[in-house]
Amino acid sequence: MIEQGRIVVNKQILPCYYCLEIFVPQIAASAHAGQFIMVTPDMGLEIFLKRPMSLNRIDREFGVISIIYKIHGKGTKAISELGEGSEIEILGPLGHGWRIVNNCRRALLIGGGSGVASLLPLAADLAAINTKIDMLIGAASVDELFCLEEFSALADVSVSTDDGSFGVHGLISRIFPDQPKYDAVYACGPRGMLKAVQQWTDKLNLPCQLSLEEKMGCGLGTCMGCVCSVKDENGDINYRRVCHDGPVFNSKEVQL
Amino acid sequence: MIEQGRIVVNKQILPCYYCLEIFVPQIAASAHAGQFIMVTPDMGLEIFLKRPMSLNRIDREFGVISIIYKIHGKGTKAISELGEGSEIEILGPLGHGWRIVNNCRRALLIGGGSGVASLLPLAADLAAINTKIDMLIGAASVDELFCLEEFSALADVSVSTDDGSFGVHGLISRIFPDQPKYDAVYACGPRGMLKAVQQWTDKLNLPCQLSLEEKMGCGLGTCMGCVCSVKDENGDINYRRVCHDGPVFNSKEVQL
Amino acid sequence: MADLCVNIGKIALKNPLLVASGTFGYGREFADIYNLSLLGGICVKGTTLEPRQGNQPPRIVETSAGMLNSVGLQNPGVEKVIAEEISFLRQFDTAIIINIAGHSRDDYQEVAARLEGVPGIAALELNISCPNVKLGGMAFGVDCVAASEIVKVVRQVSSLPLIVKLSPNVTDICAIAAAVEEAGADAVALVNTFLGMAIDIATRKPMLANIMGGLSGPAIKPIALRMVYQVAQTVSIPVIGIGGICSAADALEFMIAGASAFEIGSVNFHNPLAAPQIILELNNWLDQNGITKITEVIGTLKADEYF
Amino acid sequence: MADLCVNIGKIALKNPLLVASGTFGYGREFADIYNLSLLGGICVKGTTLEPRQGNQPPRIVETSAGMLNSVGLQNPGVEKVIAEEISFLRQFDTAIIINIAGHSRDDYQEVAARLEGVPGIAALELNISCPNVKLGGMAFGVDCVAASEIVKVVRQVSSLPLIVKLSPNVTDICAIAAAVEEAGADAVALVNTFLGMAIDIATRKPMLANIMGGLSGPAIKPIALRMVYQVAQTVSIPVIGIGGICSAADALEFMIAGASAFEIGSVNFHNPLAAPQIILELNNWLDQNGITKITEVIGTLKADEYF
Ligand SMILES: Cc1cc2nc3c(=O)[nH]c(=O)nc-3n(C[C@H](O)[C@H](O)[C@H](O)COP(=O)(O)OP(=O)(O)OC[C@H]3O[C@@H](n4cnc5c(N)ncnc54)[C@H](O)[C@@H]3O)c2cc1C
Ligand SMILES: Cc1cc2nc3c(=O)[nH]c(=O)nc-3n(C[C@H](O)[C@H](O)[C@H](O)COP(=O)(O)OP(=O)(O)OC[C@H]3O[C@@H](n4cnc5c(N)ncnc54)[C@H](O)[C@@H]3O)c2cc1C
Ligand SMILES: Cc1cc2nc3c(=O)[nH]c(=O)nc-3n(C[C@H](O)[C@H](O)[C@H](O)COP(=O)(O)O)c2cc1C
Ligand SMILES: Cc1cc2nc3c(=O)[nH]c(=O)nc-3n(C[C@H](O)[C@H](O)[C@H](O)COP(=O)(O)O)c2cc1C
Ligand code: FES
Ligand code: FES
Repeated sequence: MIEQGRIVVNKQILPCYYCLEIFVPQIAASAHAGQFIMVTPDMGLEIFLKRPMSLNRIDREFGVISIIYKIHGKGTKAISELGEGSEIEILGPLGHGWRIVNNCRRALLIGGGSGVASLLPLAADLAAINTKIDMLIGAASVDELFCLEEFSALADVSVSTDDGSFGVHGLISRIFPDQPKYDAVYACGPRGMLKAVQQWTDKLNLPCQLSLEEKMGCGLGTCMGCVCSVKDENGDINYRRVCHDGPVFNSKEVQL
Repeated sequence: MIEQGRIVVNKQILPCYYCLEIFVPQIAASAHAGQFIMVTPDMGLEIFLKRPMSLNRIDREFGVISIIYKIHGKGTKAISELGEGSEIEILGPLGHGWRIVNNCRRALLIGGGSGVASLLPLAADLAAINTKIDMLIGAASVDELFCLEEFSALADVSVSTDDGSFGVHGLISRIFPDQPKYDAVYACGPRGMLKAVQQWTDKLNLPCQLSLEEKMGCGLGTCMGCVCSVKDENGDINYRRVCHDGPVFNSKEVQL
Repeated sequence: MADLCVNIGKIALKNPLLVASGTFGYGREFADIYNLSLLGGICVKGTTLEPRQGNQPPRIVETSAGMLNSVGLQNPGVEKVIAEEISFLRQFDTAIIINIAGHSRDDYQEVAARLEGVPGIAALELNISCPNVKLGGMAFGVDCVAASEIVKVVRQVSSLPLIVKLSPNVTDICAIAAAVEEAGADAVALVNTFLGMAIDIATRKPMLANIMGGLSGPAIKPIALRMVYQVAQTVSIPVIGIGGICSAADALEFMIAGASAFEIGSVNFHNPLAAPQIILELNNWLDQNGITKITEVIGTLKADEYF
Repeated sequence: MADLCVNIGKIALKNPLLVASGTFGYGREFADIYNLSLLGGICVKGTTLEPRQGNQPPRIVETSAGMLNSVGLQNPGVEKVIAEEISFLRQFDTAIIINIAGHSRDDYQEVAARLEGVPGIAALELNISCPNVKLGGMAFGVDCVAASEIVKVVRQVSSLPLIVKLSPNVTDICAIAAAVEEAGADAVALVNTFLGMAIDIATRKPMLANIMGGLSGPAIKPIALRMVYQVAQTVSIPVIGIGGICSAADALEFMIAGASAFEIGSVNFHNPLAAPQIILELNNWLDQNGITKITEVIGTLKADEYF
């Protein structure tokens, strides 16, 4: 759906990260953890495609959603300049989000970089059904760690940073748990991290869901622009749309 | 010259007109009446060409220039949204402005629409040498009349409006004076008005200068985009650049 | 309310707005956003004989006022399109145009043959911009003979109006248009995308896995409009204008240049409500200008009388 | 400080940035803004045998991320260019490239003959996109035979390096590039503008008095880059990339695709300081990436190894 929203908050929260909160009651009412929205910074036709952004907070009561974003190029730069109080058109909620598995007693959430954002509403949903949550967060440095408090209230959090400025020094794979007994593993982050998670969960035969990113044209499922390779029931590999069939895929099926 | 300026004022002064004041001390120091600047609303590459705007006020003391502009399309729309205090790149002063003829005792200034803007610094210059100024202003309606007070302090002003909402009802040619004894006539406005002025001054053999508008690429004289037809000394008609050889031309020479 | 009806030969459209192939899928996703019966017509995603996987991702890059795509005709194949998609689209009161593609003459003919007699199809749109395998990968659409042969073989098996969609990557688009008219096309649609590319300077890799892709969007509008103007003066069959249309004003430029209808493509991504908005704006513009029928606008460029 | 020197065959440039013909006049106006000796080179306005009035105004329209122009080669003629302009430009330490144009083979040859021996010229750039009067207005640049004949007749009278500037309005730009290489060109420069148009819907008149004009600016960059990539793989003479370059990143795309140098055109209007800024940015990029010579970047596209 397309909803004309109002920007409630648009502020820098860390040297590289911004938080955008938007009043879009209809989208908030129907959104689920792991879904995303398409955001248009209004710069005329120069920024021609909308930018996909994961939902970081879904506040159905107040009709507000939020995203956490990094300035990457001109689109996110323009989004960062949108004024609080101004109007913004939001397309969403889009895609198929995280699936809560039946009887989920223990879950492991693994987030890298901006991928951490989409795990927060999942953690909230899991906590609401009393799942015990372990959470691994990987970041380039302490300056790129966000939502730590929020996660800590819901999960047992471990952190790694590439530069050692917080938590364990090194890649997130260094903090993969030794005795992993989980009903579900959920991961979102850079492709390299997703590959490591996929290998690790494959080896241990842990059920795992991965949230992918791909360049998008429409975000709706019409343009066939955003595909990834997915193995179907017969073992055939087909291109599936990240925006429509994902962004969350079963780790056993998706080819990274 | 290119100067990084600061916006001092950017406000709506009439339903259709805005005033933009910019602190650009170097440009202000060297600008003359009848010259123009090129303004870039910073919208990335979507608004690709700079917009030409006549100088309406040149305040050398405070280093400020101003323009008065109408929202016409997306460029002027974007200019109207520039915030006070923000930076803006200005290219100027450009072109050859009004020429003050020797011993100018009586002058007639004729302005139509936004063309009125560029006559204000001319009136100031003429008043400074004690020229007696008559001024004719034509506008679509009273809602499009600006600088009336400023002109009235320097000149004897008559007004016509297309809809009769102020002054004489009808085209500005209806208020062309009957007994015209002028050392110089200066006119700026829509092409139709300039044609009427040209015919009238030709018939009466009054020396007249016309300020022209044309679509511009560079504003500098390099692209050959903005030409008009001008008759040279030998009677040959050549294309001359409005931005570089004009915008002010001798009415005897320019072909409208 | 102005009269927005136009005819593309035998095809009567309730308004001149068609959504362009490849930017609207088979309509399902947009049907959730607005009523598809608002549209003049829908050109479905390029459909081939067999299902097609398309190209390796990434397939999309944004460019200045435009985008590149190298989707490569991913589609479920004509049989599935007939069974699942056309039956879905039939419920809407709009012209359903099936865009077809192939790597050989026989491919086109066979797809058209399968579609013959399927209820609810208003026309076929022949996308002749695909690489011609027999001709060494050169597209059919850049060669007059190859282009007209496609039209002829399809004509043999199809009773539907044939719209030939032209590639702009040619020296002389009028020659191709004239050739397909001669071969029996009922209309031409132009333009398809311009072959382009983009490079990631950090990795020195192409931004598209396929290296090159098709450029669309407002960036190409001036070239597309020029081609439509030239072709409209060359052929006597109706011309459908395509390329960078984002507003009613853009659409009117194409109609004034000679297009009887127009397609909107990439703008559906920029603004998913573009189609209903443009139809509304068109109607308002006609009303404001006292024009009762949109057909009065077609081909009215005052090219001679400049001043 | 990285080494920005590049060679276009025999022409040594202090850096790969040239300003494109028609967007820089004869340098006088920009000389008031920055020191022209900063530039790798200057391609002057298209120069013809006789003075040329050019086309009727309006000649300029802005389009999405670009512009159309129909200046039509207004210039004072080769003799005045020699007497007044080249003598002015000689004072700067930069390569002066004279862009020449004509309506017939003889025109080109005669202009080149007049320029032979004039001191201070680094090369001739043959603009073969002009309408060929004998060929019925079709540009020389769209026909291999006509294009190579121009090169041959100019070669007969000129000892200067010859850069042939190619038109993008063709089906197969590689064929034209190969033909002019074969005919003796020392380098090719591409692309010139794309033929386009725009219409004022209020008056139903073309926005350009000439109806059609040339599209330039960032809008065309993806197509230009694709053509440069294709041509660089086809010919063995140096390729100069042109089309929508607005930043060092854009320029690097062209160099990675295979261009030895590049020209910036319309961006000189968008940002008159573009040239010195891009040179500075190029240097910074090379330094930041630990590349000591810009020549190491040329033609390094990793086209095969996608993932
Ligand atoms: C499902 C999904 C969810 C995402 N959620 C977040 C989030 O919560 N926070 C966040 O900071 N970022 C997120 N991203 C990445 C974000 O979309 C890109 O950083 C953003 O589009 C970059 O735009 P730009 O104009 O700043 O960069 P540019 O590089 O100028 O963008 C150019 C083009 O590339 C596309 N693009 C660039 N990077 C990516 C990318 N990583 N994924 C997809 N398209 C890309 C842009 O959308 C645009 O079309 C998500 C991406 C996807 C696909
Ligand atoms: C020397 C000169 C002085 C001017 N002074 C003033 C002034 O003081 N106040 C004022 O309101 N306007 C003035 N104009 C007109 C002003 O430049 C245009 O209204 C403005 O460029 C429109 O831009 P836009 O993006 O809003 O409109 P659009 O129609 O979107 O512009 C599209 C293109 O057309 C050009 N264009 C449109 N109208 C004109 C025009 N009348 N003249 C030249 N180019 C045009 C634009 O620059 C742009 O390149 C002047 C024009 C010239 C040539
Ligand atoms: C993602 C995408 C996929 C496309 N797929 C097809 C296709 O399958 N068949 C076809 O004829 N044209 C296809 N096109 C071309 C469009 O139908 C249209 O001709 C082109 O995009 C120009 O119009 P626009 O500038 O309005 O987008 C595709 C375009 C895009 C952007
Ligand atoms: C106003 C204008 C005038 C031009 N005149 C010439 C010319 O005289 N000779 C020529 O070879 N190219 C001419 N060109 C083409 C440019 O040199 C360049 O090839 C083209 O603009 C594409 O580059 P760009 O996108 O960087 O502008 C002209 C371009 C513009 C915009
Ligand atoms: S972005 Fe268009 S199908 Fe996914
Ligand atoms: S606008 Fe370029 S020469 Fe006048």
